[in-house]
Amino acid sequence: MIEYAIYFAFTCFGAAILMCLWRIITADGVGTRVLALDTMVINTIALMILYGLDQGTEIFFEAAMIIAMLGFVSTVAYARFMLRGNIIE
Amino acid sequence: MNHWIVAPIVLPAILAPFIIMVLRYHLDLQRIFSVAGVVALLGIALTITAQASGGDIQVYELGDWPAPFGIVMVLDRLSAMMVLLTALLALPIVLYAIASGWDDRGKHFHALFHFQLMGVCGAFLTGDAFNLFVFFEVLLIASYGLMTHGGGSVRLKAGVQYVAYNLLGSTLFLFALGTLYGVTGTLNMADIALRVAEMSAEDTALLRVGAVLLLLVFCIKAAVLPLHFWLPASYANAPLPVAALFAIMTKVGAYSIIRMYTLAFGPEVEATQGLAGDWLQPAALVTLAVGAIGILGSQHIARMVAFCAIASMGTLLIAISLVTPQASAAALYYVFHSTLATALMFLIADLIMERRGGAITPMTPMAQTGLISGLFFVGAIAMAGMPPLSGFIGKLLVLDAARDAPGSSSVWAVVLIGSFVTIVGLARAGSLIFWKSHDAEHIGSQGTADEEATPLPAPEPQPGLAFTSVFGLVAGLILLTIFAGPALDYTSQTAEQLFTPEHYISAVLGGEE
Amino acid sequence: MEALVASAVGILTAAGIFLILRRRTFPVILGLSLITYAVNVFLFATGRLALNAPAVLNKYEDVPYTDPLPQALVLTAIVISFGMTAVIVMIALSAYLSSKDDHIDMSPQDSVDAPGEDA
Amino acid sequence: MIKLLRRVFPHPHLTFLLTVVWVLLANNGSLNSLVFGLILGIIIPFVTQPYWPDQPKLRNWPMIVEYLLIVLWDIVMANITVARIILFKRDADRQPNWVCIPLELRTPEAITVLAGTITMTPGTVSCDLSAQGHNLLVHCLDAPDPEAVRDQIKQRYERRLKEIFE
Amino acid sequence: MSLFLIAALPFLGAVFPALLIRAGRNAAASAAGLTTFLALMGLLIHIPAVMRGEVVTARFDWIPGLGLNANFMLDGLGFLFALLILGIGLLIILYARFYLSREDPMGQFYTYLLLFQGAMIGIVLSDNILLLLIFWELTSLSSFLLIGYWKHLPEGRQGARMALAVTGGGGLAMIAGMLILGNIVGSYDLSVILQNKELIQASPYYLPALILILLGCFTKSAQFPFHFWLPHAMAAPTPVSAYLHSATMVKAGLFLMARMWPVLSGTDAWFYIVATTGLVTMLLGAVIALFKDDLKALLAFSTVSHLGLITMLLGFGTKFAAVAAVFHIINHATFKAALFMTAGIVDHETGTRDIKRLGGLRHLMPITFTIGTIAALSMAGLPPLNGFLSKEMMLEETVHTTWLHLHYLVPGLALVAALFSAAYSFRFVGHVFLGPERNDYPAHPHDPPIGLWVAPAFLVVLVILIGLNSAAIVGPLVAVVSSAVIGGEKLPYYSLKLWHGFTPALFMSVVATLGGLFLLGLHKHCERFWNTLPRPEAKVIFEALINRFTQLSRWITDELHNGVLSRYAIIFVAFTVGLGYYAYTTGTIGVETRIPLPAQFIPIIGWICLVGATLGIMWFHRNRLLSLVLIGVVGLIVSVAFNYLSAPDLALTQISVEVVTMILLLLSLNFLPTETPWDSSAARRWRDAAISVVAGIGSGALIYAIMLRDFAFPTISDFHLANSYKGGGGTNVVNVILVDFRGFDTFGEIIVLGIAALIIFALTEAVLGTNVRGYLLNRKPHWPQSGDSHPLMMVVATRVMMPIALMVGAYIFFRGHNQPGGGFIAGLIVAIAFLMQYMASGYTWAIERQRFYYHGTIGWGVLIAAATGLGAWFNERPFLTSDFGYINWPPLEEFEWATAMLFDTGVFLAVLGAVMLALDSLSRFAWRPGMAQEFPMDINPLRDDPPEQDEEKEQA
Amino acid sequence: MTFIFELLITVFLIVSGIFGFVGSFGMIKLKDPMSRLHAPTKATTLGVGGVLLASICHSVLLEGKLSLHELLITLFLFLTAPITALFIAKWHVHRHEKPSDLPDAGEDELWATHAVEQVEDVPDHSTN
Ligand code: NA
Ligand code: NA
Repeated sequence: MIEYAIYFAFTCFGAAILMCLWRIITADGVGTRVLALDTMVINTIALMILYGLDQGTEIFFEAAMIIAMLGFVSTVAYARFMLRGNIIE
Repeated sequence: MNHWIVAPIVLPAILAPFIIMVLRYHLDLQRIFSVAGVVALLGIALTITAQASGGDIQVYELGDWPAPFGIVMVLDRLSAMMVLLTALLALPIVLYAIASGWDDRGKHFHALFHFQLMGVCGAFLTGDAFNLFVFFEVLLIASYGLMTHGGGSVRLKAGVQYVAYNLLGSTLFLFALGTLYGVTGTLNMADIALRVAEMSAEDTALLRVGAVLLLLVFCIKAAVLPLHFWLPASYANAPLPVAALFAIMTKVGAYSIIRMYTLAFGPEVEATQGLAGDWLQPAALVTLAVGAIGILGSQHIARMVAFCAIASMGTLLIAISLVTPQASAAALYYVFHSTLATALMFLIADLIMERRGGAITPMTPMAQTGLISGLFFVGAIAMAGMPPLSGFIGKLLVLDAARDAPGSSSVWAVVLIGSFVTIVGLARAGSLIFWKSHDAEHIGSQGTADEEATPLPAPEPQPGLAFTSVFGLVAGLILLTIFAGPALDYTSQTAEQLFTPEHYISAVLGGEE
Repeated sequence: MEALVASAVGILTAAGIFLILRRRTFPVILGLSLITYAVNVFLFATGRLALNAPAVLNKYEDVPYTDPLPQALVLTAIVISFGMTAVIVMIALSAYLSSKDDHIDMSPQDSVDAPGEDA
Repeated sequence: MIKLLRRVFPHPHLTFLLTVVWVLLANNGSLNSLVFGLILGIIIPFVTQPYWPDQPKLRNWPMIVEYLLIVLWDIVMANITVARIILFKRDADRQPNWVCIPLELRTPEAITVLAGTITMTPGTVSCDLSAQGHNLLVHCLDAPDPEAVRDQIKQRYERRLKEIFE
Repeated sequence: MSLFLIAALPFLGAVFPALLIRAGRNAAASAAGLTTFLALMGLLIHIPAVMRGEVVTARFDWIPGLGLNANFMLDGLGFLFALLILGIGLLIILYARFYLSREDPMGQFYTYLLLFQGAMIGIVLSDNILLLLIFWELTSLSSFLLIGYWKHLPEGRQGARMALAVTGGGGLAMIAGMLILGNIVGSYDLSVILQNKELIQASPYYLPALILILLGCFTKSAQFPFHFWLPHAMAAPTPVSAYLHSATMVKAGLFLMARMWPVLSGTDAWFYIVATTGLVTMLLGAVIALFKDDLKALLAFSTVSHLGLITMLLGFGTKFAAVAAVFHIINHATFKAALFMTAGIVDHETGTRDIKRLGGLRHLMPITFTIGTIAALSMAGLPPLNGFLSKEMMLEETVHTTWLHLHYLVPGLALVAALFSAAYSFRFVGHVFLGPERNDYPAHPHDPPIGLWVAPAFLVVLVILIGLNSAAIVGPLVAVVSSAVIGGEKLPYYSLKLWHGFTPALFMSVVATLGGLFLLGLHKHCERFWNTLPRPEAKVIFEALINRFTQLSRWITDELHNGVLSRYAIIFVAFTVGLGYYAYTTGTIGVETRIPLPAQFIPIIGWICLVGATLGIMWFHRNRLLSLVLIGVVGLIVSVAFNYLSAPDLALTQISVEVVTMILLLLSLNFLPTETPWDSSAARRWRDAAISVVAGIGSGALIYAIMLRDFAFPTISDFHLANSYKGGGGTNVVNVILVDFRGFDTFGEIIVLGIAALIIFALTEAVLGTNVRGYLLNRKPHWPQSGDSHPLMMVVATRVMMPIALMVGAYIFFRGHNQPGGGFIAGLIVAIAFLMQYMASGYTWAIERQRFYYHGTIGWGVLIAAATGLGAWFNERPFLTSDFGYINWPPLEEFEWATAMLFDTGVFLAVLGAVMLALDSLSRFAWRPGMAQEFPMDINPLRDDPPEQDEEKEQA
Repeated sequence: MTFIFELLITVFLIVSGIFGFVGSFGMIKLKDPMSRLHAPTKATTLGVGGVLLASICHSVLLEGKLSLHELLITLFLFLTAPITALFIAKWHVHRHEKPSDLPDAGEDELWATHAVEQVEDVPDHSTN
């Protein structure tokens, strides 16, 4: 039962990621692109956890955590660039 | 175990950070320590050369892990002599950089200088292919810093090209290493040699690709046509003392070619048949030709010297491409000459540029014009391979070694015509820079000889030391000429050692060959 | 799986080289980082691919391990190329600020002591 | 005694939090990880403390718990609402809207928590502060009645936060 | 005196003039003279031995490996030439002392002269052809300096370069010839080579060797068609012309032909090449000489002509001809040197060398007139002067020579040449000294001080004495020399008497003399006719050639290295792919031994994202920010892929590096244009795309082929897996490899990182030191900036996150040895944690709270790593040997310590310092005075208007 | 008993999957940038939260070992999502909204993003 649920979740998040990619490429403004990238990162984290759950392995945890932390940093950096041009001031 | 073997790497690796941390704000102390470091390196180099000249090959297993599983440094005649050459080159250059005040035109010159030395020595000593890559990167990134030392728009632009091109090269290096590892399952050079020799004839394609890619990487470093394009602009626009130091960098490429193609991919190994032989020699010939033409066609002295470097690499690689003990002996002798001569020319070019700019056109005479023109004449003789300096002997050795080789006639033709064009080019440059300037002067102030002329003042803080270091290089060339006999003996023995790779392999891997 | 990885390497290489062939510094730098990805994956893949076999020794049960060596090499490579990228970014930026021009090409006549040189 | 404790734990909350974080990271409650987490929990605040001057004193712990539970519940609800809007509501029928929320909160930490809460809860995103930080600009995904939204936020969250922080 | 010393003396002596010139011109001159004199004495000591026909030798093994040995030998031939070189050298030194003017740097002159002298001595004494080559090229170089001595004269510079090009080039040809010769014989020693006539002439390489060697000789001796450089070398000061271009250097070619005569001559090839060249040169030189108005030009071409004469004689290949050649060498040296000096005197005194402006000097300069006339008549070949004797012998020999069965060709042409040479000799006398005295000389001429005329006078005396009684004076010498030339064989019959009876030669001499006089009478008409002839000016042609070639090579060089990086890169890629393909196809590919893994759902998603993003970058690369975002996607996917493929360490590293790189790029993009303009044509882009695709296919195919095959041999990483725990004390094999098995790589790697940071710092300093600083302060942002640059909420969030981030860093670090992680990743995470503070609370505010200094951190990192390595030395282990163990402190469970952790600490510090220093430096570009902010948040209600109750609290 | 647990986990997974999908779908579907912002910040976050919860439950309830470290990831996401949203919103306000379009900012007159002295002759945002 859990297998199927996991596969369902796979599909959902996979589709989500593809939609994010689509948004990144086709968005009209860079803000939306950054938003899409951020969302993609979060979806990826979900996928990694799911896969770890599916395979019963722990090796995805650290990566997921680091990605969660750093994804934020890069998003902020992009945003600061768009707002101020200068990300460290 | 013999710790001397890693000393050439560890010394700069400790000295440079020390300079950065402790001496950051004290240029004088930096200079003292830097020179002391180079002298110490020279001492170490002499020691290990003495140890290696016995002919037995010593291995240093880093981390106490046996080859091929760990990284080993290998000390044989070749690596020893290359380290010695590096140290010999470094001393006059660091002195010149200090005397000319170049080291004060930007930050961290001495630290970068020693990191560069570390990279070069490491590349010469290591017995591990991937470690060779690492040391290539060390010496490269240090060279990036030195090349852009002091900034300036043109220099930086040249720097961008230089870095970009070499990053491509490093990438190729990784592709090559990946392929070799993916096939042989090892990274230790001796082990690679062993496994390549045992490679089954049914499965050679991937190995060959790896081998040829590796060769290409080394050819980039050695500035072999058509992979030499990184050189002219970067050498011509680098601080010229740095360019003088870079004379050893191209030799790292040449060294690696000799090393890998005598050790692992030798002509008798059928798995890698005809990878180097088929095209390396023609490429080397073209390199020499393009270099010579460049010398004649340059309008700027630094650029001209850069092409001198290319031309001499051409000659060197011709000798290497013959892949015979005699030719390799010639090549190794020529390595010494070409390194010192190229460095000498760069320093002279700096003396000139600092005084009157580098354009090869008449201008008002400069300070110490007589002395500098004399030095230029000597340097030009060395560069063009005219007697009596070592260049001529080196050229004779190469021609003599090519005598019975296939395509010897083309080699002779290119080498001789190449030197002819070089002579014409250098004579032209010299007479424009030094003689025609007097013409301009005569037109200006009626017939005053150069004693009474009022030349531009000498720019260096200590011209004395600057000239001393230049004379040091000249002396090196003269000694190389006078003691050509012993030198040739050493290189011949080195060549023999290279062409009996069994010793190397057994020394590295223990008796398992 | 192998096909995916190989094709990815190919595409990254192609894109990287294409960008390296542009005439401004920034795209060239992008191209270099792309080709760096390509070569890292390439080097990694020379250890052959394996799923759920990290080279972390398991004291309790006997499990398969992937080839750790290429991973170590790639790690080194990543770090080095990071340093290199940082440097070329810096040099490119300095070059642009010094000449207000981010063309990567030069002319053969360019020389450090040419008139108008600010060094 | 208290002095000594203060000396050892200058930042008790942080030390506790970090120890917990370490145990979570190590993912085992062994004595080793506890001790180690504690050590780090004591050291790290010394490094980070200069970056967090005048930390607010938290009072009223029950209120904190209550607040957390409410927020969690709202988040779930929020998502369901938003999901319905996104999936089934046509853009035409939707009335996105700006709302200005006058703030009584002064503490930056408090304002941050409020803004965060707003963003995570029903169809609202906190977008900006006013030039001196007395008002919060909120965007509503579908708000026919802005006032209602504002009052709900002030009642449901700001009141509690004021008790917690000020 | 040892031959070494004789050869060395001039070189040693060359030092003194340059040094002594401060002490005055006489000092310099006498130093030079003394040296030469000593050498000369040293030579004369050997007279007895030489006259006994012995060969004096001196041998030293210099480069045995090459066969290049410092072997010298002195036989008759060598002796004669050494005598000429040193003897005439001495006279020239004396002459030059008075000839050179105040402005001329005399020290240089004598130095160059002695260098040249040494080189010449070296040539004639060498017993090793490689050694000979060295001296040979040295003469070219030193003569280059001498000819260009008057730097300010364009003719001087051009003449010098031309001479160097021609003679030096010939020398290069000769190198090849000599190498072949040595190869045939198996030795480079002359004495050996000279024993192997049959061997050499039988060899198939004889002809190429001969031609190449002769090229050297002909260029040096100005034989047709290489004669053109000599007249232009006359731009040199007259002493130089007299020395190099009459007495010595131009004779070097003759010397070598004479030297090689025993082994090279006697073949048809030799005869037709050498004799014909000589004949043509002799004739041509003589004819041209007659119509030169410049005294020195006249003498120059007459020299060409006489060199041709001697060459021809050597070319005949008969012993008698050889004797005649030797004899004429001696005679020519005497009268020609005298003539040059005379010309010099005339020039010096009258201020012109133009014959048209001279004449009637016989009363004004009687001494000069006498000297000049005697020498000239000897040149004309009139008895009883020495020129007559050797010319007689020459004519005599031509009579017996047939050229392609033509009996009269050689003597006929020889006669014509002799006739012309008589004519120009008479002209030298007639048009300079005889005729009416003029009043328009540029200067007021009179006889020079004795110093100037004693040298030529001495030579003229020789001319007469040799003429009157040659047998007594030079007979023995000629004998010895000739026997040396013909290889020690028995000499032919010859006599050096004036009168041989009515021989054909005598008639020819008479005809020549009378014809010469007659021709001089018609000189005006002939000249008119001559000037109407089209004459190719060799110099012009040569200069044009050189310039054309220089232009060409400039074009080639600049076209090839046109500074366009993309071109370089395309060549690079194409060449690499091509050779790779070649290497692949020339090998054989083995069978696939591995089954591919199934491609699951998630990887396919990832692949689509990767490909999409990559193509997106290619397509949108002109939008720089967008391409950065897309690169972010690529990085994300790659790192997740690493994780998926069992490489967690890589995943962690990749993603952290990714973020830092992205921040670096954003920092720099703030100053760069955000758009890349179109600047390559569509065609170009398609070409680039094509090449890129090919390369992509190449790399992809290569890795695919590798992945589907097993290692050909067991991989060494099995050892790492086996020994990671028991040998390295860690279960994360990757990390153990990094810090232990291959710790040296990592050591180099952190150094690379450190250097990178240093470079960035140094460049920042350099660039901000220039006018760029001003530009940065005045530059406008890319677009309008928003307010509130440090939003309150961001600040608070980062404050909460920072300790946690540090905790994570610590966690990643400490587990690294046994679990994915390690010093490098930890370093990046910690750096990013601090970076968050920079971005949130502002650079200046954050930097004030910084507790560590980046340079120091880097330095400590490297030093700690190195120290860990060195520590091993103290317990007798190699660099970087690690150690580990377990600690058991109840109630704690036992835990591990490992020196590798210390090493990893070094890595951690180096990475942290490097990243921070890099980012810090880049941020300084944007820094401007106004930016220093005292508060972390732009908006903080608590600060701006604190709520009342707080104030109450404070009061309470 | 396990069945209940599995059911619970399954539900978590399915719900989170739906939310994850919705989050990104909203970004595609919704037209105006501000509304787009709502979808990912919430839906996606909860989606991941669900997955993490599922994972925790899985290890705790089924494997019977206490593994809560997924909480850390959740913590990060909940801490960062609002900030991300804030910045995107600020960007939008900065780029697309004039002060007049926004509700009155009370005594402070301006919203922080607009509160900046305008620099002259700065090129407008290039369209990226
Ligand atoms: Na590493
Ligand atoms: Na690591």
